[in-house]
Amino acid sequence: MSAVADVFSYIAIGAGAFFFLAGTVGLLRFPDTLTRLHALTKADNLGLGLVVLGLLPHVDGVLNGMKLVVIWLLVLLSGADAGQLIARAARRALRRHPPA
Amino acid sequence: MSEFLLAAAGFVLAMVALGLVRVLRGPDDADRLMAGQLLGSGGIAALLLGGAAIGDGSVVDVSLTLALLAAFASIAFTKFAPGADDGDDAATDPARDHRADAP
Amino acid sequence: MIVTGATLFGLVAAGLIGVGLYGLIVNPQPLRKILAFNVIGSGVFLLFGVVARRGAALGLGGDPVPQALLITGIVVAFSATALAVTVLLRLFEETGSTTLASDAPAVASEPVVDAGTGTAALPTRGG
Amino acid sequence: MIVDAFYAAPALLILALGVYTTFVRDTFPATVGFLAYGLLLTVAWVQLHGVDVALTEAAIGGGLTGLLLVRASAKLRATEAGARAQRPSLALRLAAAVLCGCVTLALAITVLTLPDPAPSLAVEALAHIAPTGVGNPITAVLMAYRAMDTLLESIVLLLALVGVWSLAPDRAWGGRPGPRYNADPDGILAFIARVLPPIGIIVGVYIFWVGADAPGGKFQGATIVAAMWLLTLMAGLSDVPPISRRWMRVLLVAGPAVFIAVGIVGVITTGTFLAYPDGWAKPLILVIEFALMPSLALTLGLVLAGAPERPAP
Repeated sequence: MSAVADVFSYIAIGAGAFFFLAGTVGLLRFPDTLTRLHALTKADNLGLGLVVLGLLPHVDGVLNGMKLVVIWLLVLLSGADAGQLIARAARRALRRHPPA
Repeated sequence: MSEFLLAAAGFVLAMVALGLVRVLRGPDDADRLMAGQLLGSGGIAALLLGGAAIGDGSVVDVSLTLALLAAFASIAFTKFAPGADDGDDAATDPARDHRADAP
Repeated sequence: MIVTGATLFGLVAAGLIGVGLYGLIVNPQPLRKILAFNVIGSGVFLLFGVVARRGAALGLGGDPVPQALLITGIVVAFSATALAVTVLLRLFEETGSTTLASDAPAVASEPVVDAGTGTAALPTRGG
Repeated sequence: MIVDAFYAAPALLILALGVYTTFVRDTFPATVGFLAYGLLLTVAWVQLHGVDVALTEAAIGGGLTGLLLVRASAKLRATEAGARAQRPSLALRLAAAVLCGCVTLALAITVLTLPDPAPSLAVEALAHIAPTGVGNPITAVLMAYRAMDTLLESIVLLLALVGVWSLAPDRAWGGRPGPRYNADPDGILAFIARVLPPIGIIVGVYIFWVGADAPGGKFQGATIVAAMWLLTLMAGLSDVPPISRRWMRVLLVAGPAVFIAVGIVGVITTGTFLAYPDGWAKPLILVIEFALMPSLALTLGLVLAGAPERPAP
């Protein structure tokens, strides 16, 4: 049982770490603000989500598990919001000085 | 297991730290904000992983606080970012609104 | 490992205090001086945290007395920062500028955050 | 090796961000750098086993100070170019660099020569914790051994608020602090300002409540609650009441007043200010904390709301 849980954790956390890697690479390598935002939101949502998923089998108590899920939901919520607002700011910046 | 968790925490932290190069390079302030946002969620992930590795449950509370305040901060920063003041959410002038919800 | 970790943070704290002090003296913008003051502050807090960490005993991760003082310190530093920023914003509203310099050539003012308080008492109009 | 990197990476990043924040040309990137800096400090505090401090840093260092600085930088943006022109002379910068280098060197030497074994009050703190009835030694320090510090801290916060208010222009005295923010009621900002505060208030009260036995406490909890209030202000969903409101002033001083009253009870019963009579420590600490929490939340929120700008009707 615990071996299964461990394997599950390895896979999920590994995948989460991969999404952080992907998000960083995207943030550094993608050509413009909006595509970089796309990469960022994947790291935010899936990276942290998979890490939380991988940690869930190891928490003791329902309350701690709920806290983990709430943390993920909060980051989802603020990520979606901040993404919107950042995209708007980027669009305004684009209007002010359009690319040549 | 805990070795793996610590390694994962270090890896995630290193990744988002690399993303901080965007703070340095910009070019727009939006890019800087994005690097901050990534550092926020990556920092939370690293804290959760590190906390699970050392078996300290109270680190989850730190992550919870961080998640809330990071949401608060990212909203404040996008609201007051340069160029954000020509939109729908600008502050009105101080004198205008003292009629609002007066008793 | 524990001790090396703590020592590393101690060295970083020493560096932060130096960097912040430099910014406080050299940067002419008051808001940046306030920021630099906060960098110094966190450096001092980190030093304190290193002392607390080294005092770990009886299963506690650190000496609780300096840690409690740190919490007090962070809150007090925040209230000082808030007051300084408000003074600065009022100075800007009154005079339309935020300069700390009088007519004399620009000289860095006293390296304390209260530099803002001092100037607000005698706003040099258009100074 | 990777484990070592986990310890070293935040430390070096903090230093790098401190340098960036201090030297970058524009103020807005500096505030973003400072926000990231606060976040990494939170990680550093966890690594230094100061989870209570990490909570405080996460709440105050990142969130509230960030709002304060970024808002000010937005208002002062027009003055930046002019102020930059007043850069001090090369000689002065060199002198400052030498001075700061010496300070850093002296501190580094001190760090490397700290006494070993380190002096510690941990043993003392744990030895006397049972009569206080709390399980978290840091709370015991804050509320019992050094309760005077905490009392003065809450008064300092109140004094900062008095200072902020006293900056009001004469016409606005007694009026509402700060500008009234307008936002699209169907917009994204208003949405999150409706969704987040209920969760945030629960989390704030939770952090306050666990402070007795685990990391947490009234300052951290109050900061979260204050942040949620400020969020609704920024979204234009609510407004700050005029500072002349009596109920507000009563609420502001209620916490410190109860604290002082308990201190005087100590004088009467045991002869020492802020000493708790035998067996009454836990209930009295609870009374103080319950009175202090709303006062602190309101004070923190109002300090951030700023000086009154709009005359009372």
